Amino acid sequence: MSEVAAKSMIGAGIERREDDRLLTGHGRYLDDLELPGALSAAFLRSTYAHANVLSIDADAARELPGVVAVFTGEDLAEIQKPLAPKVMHPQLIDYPRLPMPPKAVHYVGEPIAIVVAESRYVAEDALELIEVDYEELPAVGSTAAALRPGGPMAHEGAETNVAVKLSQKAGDADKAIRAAPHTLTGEFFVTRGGGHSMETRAVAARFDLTTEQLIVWDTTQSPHYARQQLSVIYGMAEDDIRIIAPPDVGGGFGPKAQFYGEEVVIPWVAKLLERPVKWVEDRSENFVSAMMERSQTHRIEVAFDDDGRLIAVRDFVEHDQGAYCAGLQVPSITTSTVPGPYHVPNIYVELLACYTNMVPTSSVRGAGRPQAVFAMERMIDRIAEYLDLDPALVRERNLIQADEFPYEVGITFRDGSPLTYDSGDFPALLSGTLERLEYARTRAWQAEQRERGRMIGIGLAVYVEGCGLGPYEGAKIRLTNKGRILVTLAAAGQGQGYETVYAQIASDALGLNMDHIYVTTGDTSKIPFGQGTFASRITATAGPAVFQAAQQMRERLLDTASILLGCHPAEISFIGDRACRDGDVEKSKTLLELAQVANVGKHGITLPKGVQAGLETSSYFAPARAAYASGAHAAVVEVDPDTGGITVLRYIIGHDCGTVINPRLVDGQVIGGFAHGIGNAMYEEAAYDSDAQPQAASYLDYSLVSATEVPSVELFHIQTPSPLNPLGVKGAGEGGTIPAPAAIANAIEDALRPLGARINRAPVTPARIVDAIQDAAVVDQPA
Amino acid sequence: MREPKVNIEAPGHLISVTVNGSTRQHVVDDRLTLADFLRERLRLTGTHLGCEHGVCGACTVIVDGASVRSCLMLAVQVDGCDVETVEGLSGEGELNPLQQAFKKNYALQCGFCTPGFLMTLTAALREGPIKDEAEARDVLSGNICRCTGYTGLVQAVLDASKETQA
Amino acid sequence: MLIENSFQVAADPDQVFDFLQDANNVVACMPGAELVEDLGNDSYRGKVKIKIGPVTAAYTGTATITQRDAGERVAILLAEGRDTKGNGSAKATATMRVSAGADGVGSAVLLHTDLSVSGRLAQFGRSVMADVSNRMVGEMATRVRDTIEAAHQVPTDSGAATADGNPPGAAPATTTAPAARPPAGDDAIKASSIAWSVLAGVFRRLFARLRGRDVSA
Amino acid sequence: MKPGKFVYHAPRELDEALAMLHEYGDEAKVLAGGQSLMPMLNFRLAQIDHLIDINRIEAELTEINWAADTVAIPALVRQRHVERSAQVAERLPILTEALGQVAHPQIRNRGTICGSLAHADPAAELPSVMSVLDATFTVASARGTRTIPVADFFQFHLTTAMEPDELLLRVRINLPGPGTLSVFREFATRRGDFALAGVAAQCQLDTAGMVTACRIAAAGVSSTPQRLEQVEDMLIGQRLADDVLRDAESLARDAVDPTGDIHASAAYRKRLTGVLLRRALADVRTQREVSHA
Repeated sequence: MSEVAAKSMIGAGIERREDDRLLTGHGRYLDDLELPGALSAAFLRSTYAHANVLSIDADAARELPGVVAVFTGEDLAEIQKPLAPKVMHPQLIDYPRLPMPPKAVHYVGEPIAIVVAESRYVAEDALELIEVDYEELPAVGSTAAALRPGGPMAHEGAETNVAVKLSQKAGDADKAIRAAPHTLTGEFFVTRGGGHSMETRAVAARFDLTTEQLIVWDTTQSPHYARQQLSVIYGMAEDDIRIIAPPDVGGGFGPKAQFYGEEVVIPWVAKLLERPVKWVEDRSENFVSAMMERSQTHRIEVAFDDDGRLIAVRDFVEHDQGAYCAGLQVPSITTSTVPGPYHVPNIYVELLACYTNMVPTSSVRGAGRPQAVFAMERMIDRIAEYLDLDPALVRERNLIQADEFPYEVGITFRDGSPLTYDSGDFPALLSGTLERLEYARTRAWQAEQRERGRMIGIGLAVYVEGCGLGPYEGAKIRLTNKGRILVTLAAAGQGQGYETVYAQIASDALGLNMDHIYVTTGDTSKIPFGQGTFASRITATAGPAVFQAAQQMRERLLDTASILLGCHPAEISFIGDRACRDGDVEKSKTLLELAQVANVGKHGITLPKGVQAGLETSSYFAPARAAYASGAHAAVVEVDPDTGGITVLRYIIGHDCGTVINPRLVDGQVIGGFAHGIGNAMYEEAAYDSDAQPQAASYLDYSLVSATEVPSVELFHIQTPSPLNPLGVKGAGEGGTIPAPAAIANAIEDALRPLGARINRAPVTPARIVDAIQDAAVVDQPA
Repeated sequence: MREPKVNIEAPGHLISVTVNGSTRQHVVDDRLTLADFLRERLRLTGTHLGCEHGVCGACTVIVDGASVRSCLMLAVQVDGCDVETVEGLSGEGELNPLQQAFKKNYALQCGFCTPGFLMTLTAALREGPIKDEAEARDVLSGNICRCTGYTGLVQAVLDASKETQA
Repeated sequence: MLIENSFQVAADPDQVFDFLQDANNVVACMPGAELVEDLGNDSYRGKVKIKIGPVTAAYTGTATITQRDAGERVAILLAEGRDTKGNGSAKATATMRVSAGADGVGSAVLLHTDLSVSGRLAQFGRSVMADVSNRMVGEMATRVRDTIEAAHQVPTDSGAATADGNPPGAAPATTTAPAARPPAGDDAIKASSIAWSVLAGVFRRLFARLRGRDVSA
Repeated sequence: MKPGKFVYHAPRELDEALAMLHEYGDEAKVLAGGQSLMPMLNFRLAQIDHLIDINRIEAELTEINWAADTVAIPALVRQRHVERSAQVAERLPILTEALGQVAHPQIRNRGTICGSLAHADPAAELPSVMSVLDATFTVASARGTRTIPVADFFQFHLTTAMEPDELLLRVRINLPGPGTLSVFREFATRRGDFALAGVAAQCQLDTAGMVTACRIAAAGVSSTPQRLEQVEDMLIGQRLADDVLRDAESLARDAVDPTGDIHASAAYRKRLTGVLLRRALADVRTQREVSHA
C-alpha cells in the first residue's frame, strides 16, 4: 500500500482489478450463478420469416417427463404488451413487438412458446414435440424487396414497408448540385452484422413470495431501462423489481442494450411457477434472435469544385429496420454522421427505414456510423480519382480546422441538439496518421511495386463520432462502515474495466489512493436511476458523475476530519487511509474512524458538534449535448487479383477521445473496436436469402476474426478535451470500428485502380474482389 | 420393418476422472457434454460455453495433455482421463506466469473467452517456445476474442513464452 | 431454389404422362418418400425423409396436383411438408411437361422444380441443399424412366444406364443431376422412411413416452 | 444446443463394435474424434439413437503402420499425431501440409484421419489428398472386411460407399516413389476455415523435368473430391513451363462445376480452382528445382 496519496490516477495505465478473478476461472457470469432449484428454459422459435400462427399443440411436450410447463403466447396473454421503440419519431408507423406473439410471426427466430424443464437438455427435447400450424405469408428479405412496388409487405395489411422517413437538411443541396462544376454519384451497400459478444444473452429470475419482489439477473447493458419496461408491462412498482446485471458480463457491443421478449417472459414465468427460472441463449438462438445492425444502401451524390472542395452532399439511404422498430437511434445517427469532419455547406440526407422480415436491428458497435462513413469516405476517394488529386489532399482541403470549434454542422444530432462538434483537431489527426505512414514514401513505394505487378493500395478514412449521449448518468459514493470508499454506478459493464476506471477517477477527486476505493455496478437496488452503457457514453456521463460525487465526498471527509482534529479542512490531507492534519500521521483519523463517528455513531449519543451524519454523496451528470470523438485511419493493403486474397500490410489509427483516463484500457477499446471493424470490412455477413431465411446461422458460415485476421495496429492519440464535462472525456469504444470498412475498401479499390474494379459493398470478400475485377474487365471491352 | 430404436432406459455411466489433480466419481448421462459436466456437476464454471459447435474455443480444456473443445466431448468419454481446467492453473492464489502475462498486457477485457485462451496456450507452451508474432497469432487462431483485437494476447503469449522457457 | 431436370424415356408420351398422373407412381420413384393417405381431389398426405450422412430430416405434409392438362401433357404438383421435429419446412412446386422425344422417338420429360426450405436445413448449407435436391430429383427421374421402361418393356437406346448393366439408379445417362448413388444408399433411405411410417402425431406421442422415461443430464 | 437423446456405447473390442453396428445399423453412428459429429449432434442436425464410441477399443487402432511401400492409418490415429510425425513429413509431405490447414490444433488433437474421411465433407482437405494418394479404404462389418478404392469411396456430401453397419478401419496409402513431388493448396476466408476451393497435386517428373505421372484432385467444388483427369492427361509428357501451367489452369477451371453460396459465387470457385492448380504446379516446379539444385 502506498503511503502517499496518489497524485493523478487519471491518465495512468494501471492494471485492472477485474483480472485476477477472470484469469483464475472465478468470474461471475450469469450462467455461473448458483440458483438452487432453478429450472431451465428454452424458447420455441419461428422457422418462418412471416406467417400466421394458426395453432400450437404443446400437449406432447407437456407430457414429457422433466418438463414443468410449456407456455405459448396465448397462455401468457397478460404480458403480451408492446416493447416500445427506444427512440421514437412522430411519423413512425409502428407495429407492436410482443414478447411472445400469439398470432403471427415476422422473422425467423421470433419466440412463440417457452418450455420450462428440469434441464436444458430436456427443454430442447420438448421443443421438438411442439406442433405449430403456420400459414406461411410472403416475406421481405431485403430493403430492395421492401421498396419494390407491388412487393410483399413485412406486416400483413400494411400499405408500405417504410417505417419512417428521416431527413437532414442544411443549405440547399439540390440547387448546389445543379450549379456545381463537378458531381459524382455512388451506390454503396453495407450488409447485416451482429454484436457477437462471446457470452450470449441470459436472464434468470426468482420471485420472492415473502416480499413479493422480483429479482432478475440479466446480461443487459441497461438494467434501469429493463426495470422500467418490466414495471410497465407487469403493472408492478419499480421498487418491487430488482434487476442485477451480474458482476461479469461477457461483452455487449450493443445488442445487450436492447430490451427483448425473453426478458419479459422469463421473470413472469418464474413468478407463475414460483420457482427460479434461468434461460441462457445458445449460439443458435443468438444468430436468429439477438438484434443486429448495419444493413444500409446509400445512393450518394457529391458536388465539388476544381480543387475538390465539397459544395454539397446528397445521400438517399435505405435502412433495414428488421421486422419491428426497436428504436430509431441507428438510422438517426446515420443521417447526422454523413458530413463527417468536412466543411459541407449544403447537405441533404434522406433515410427510409424499412421493415423487413428479419431480426430487428438496433445498435451494434459503431451504430449507424460505419455505414455513413463508408459512403462519404468512398466518395472522397472517388473525387480524388476524378480530379486526379491525392486523396489525402482532398481530405485536407475539406477538413474543419482546429480553430473552428465549436463547429455547427447545420443539422441535428440524435440527442435532439444541433449537431455541434465540441472540440477536435481533425487536421492534426490526419497529418499525424500520414506522418506515421510516411505517406509520400509509401505512395512512391506503391507506384514502384505496381510496376512490378504487385497490387498495393492505400486507404484513408476520417470520421467524427457523436458520443457521450444524454440524458444523464449517476453515481453514488459512500464511506462504508468498514472504512472503504464504495462507488456505485447505475451503468453495467461488459468488460470495459469499470471497477478500475471509476476507482481511478474517484481516486483523483478524493485525493485518496485507489486501494481504499472499490466500485460496484449494474444493480437497480443500489442506485435509483440510470440509463445504461451504450453509444460510448459512460466515460463522458458516469465519469463526471463519479468525479463530482467524489469531490463532494472529499469535502465531507475533510470536514468531518477537521472537526475531529480541531483544525480547518484546508489543513487536512490524506496519507494512506489517514486524514492527517498538516501531513502528520500522529494527528490523524483513519477512514474507519471517520465512518465510526459519522456513519456508525454511538447508540443514543449526540454526534460531535458540526459533524454531519451519513458520509454519502451522489451526483447525476447530464451533459448539455453530445460530445464528438474523432479519428483518422490509414490502411495499406495488398490484393492478390487471382484469389482476391487481401493482406493488410500496415494499419494506423489516430484517435481523439478527449482526456484519456487509462491509456491501456482506451487502447484496448480502440483496438478491440478495430477488430470488429476488420470483421465488418472483410468477413462478417449475416446473410439472408430472398425468403428472409437466415443463411449464416453458425460460426461455420459467419466469420468472426481470429488473431490471424486482425493485423497489428499502430495507434496514437491526440487529446482535445471536451468542454462539455469536467473531465474533458469523450467515448472510446467505437472509434476503432467506425472507419475501418471505409479505410479498407478505399485501400482495396486503390490497389485495384489499374484494373478499374469498383468496390461498392462491405464486407469486401475475396470472391467479390475477383468478381469485381471480372466485371471491370467486361465493361472495359470495346463494344 | 423395424420400429425406431429409442432409448428405453438410460442408467447412466459411472465415471472416474481426475480434474485438476483430484479424482472425482460421478454418474453421468449418455449425452452430457464434458463442458456441462465441468460446469454443472463439478461447478467449475471457469470453462465457458461460447458457441457449442467447436469454433470459438471458450470451452477449451486440457484432456490427457492435449487441448480440446469440451463442448465436443462427452463427459462419459473422459472416464479415466486427466482433465485440466482454468481453475487448476494457479496454486496458492498466485497467478502463474501466463496469467501474469495476460494481466500485464491487457490480454483480456470481458474475460469470457479468457479461460479458453489460457488452456490453449498452456498446452501449446508445454510443447515448446512460441518464437514470434506470426507463430503467436497462429497458436491463438483457434480461439475467438471479441473485445481485445488480440494485440494484448499476442504480446502475452510472447512474454509468457520467454518466461516459461527461461 | 430452381432445379431443372430433363430426361428421355423410351415410351409413348401419353403413356409417360399417364404414369406421372398417378401420385402412387411418382412417390414410389422418389427416394425416401411415401404416401400415407389419399385425401381425394388429387391431394395426398405423405412424408419424405432426407438423409445426408448423419444429418436427417423427415418432412410430413401434403402433395396436391393443382393443375393438369392432358392435351399439353403438363401437370403442376404442389408439395408442402413440415419437419417432424419442428425444425422447419419445405415447399416445392414441380411442373412436369411431357413431350415427344427427339426425332419423334419416345418421350422427353421436363421437370421444373421450385423448392424453398425453411428452418434448420435452410440455415445450414443452402448449397448442399441445392445439391441434395438436384440429386433427389435426378434419382427420381431415373427411377421414373426405369419403371416406365420396365413396364413397357421397350428395349432402349436412350436409357443407357439400364442397358449397360449398371444397377438401376446408377449413373443416369441423360439427366442433368449429379450421378445418383448405388442401391445401398437408396435402400438406406427407404428403410428409414418405412420406419417412419406412422402418422406424425401418433408417432410423436409414442416417441415422447419412450424417450421421456429417463430425465437426466 | 444440447444433443438429443442417444444410448452411448463404448465397446472394448472391435468385434463388439461391429456387432453393435450390425444390430443398430442406420440408427447408430460411430464416434471417433467427434469433431464433425458432435457439432451436428449439438445443433440437432443429426439425431441418432446409438452412439458407438470406438475410442476404447483395445486393438491396435492408434498407431500408424509402416510397410515397405505402403502406410496404413487406422481408425483412431489423431490428425495431430500424423501432422507431427517426422516419418509422415518425409514420406507423405502432402499429408503433413494438408493437415496443417485442417481447422485448429484443438480440433486436430481429437479429430482422427479416418473420422474426417468417413465424414466425407467435400470441402475438407483430407478427401482430396487421399484422392491423389490413390488411397484404399478398409471397411469392416460383422459381415467381414472389404476394401474400397478412393475413386468409389466418396459418393456425395457426407456420404461414402460404406454401408450403415460398416466402420472405416483404416486407410492405406501407397508410398510415393522417389522423385514424387506433391502439393496441397487451398484458399480459405479465414485461418482454419473450410476452403472455398483446394487443390491436391502429386506429380512424378523424369530427369528432364517431364511429367511422367500425375494425380490432381480439387476440394470444395463438387459433392465429392473431384479428380481432374483432363488436366492430368494434358500434363503427362509436358514440362511444367509457364504456358503449360496456364493451360492447366484453364482446363481445371472448365473441369469443375461448383455451386455458388453466400461465401463465393460459382464463377469465383471455378477461377480459384484454376489459380490454385497453377500455383500448386508452380510449387511442384520449385520443389524440383530445389531438389536438383
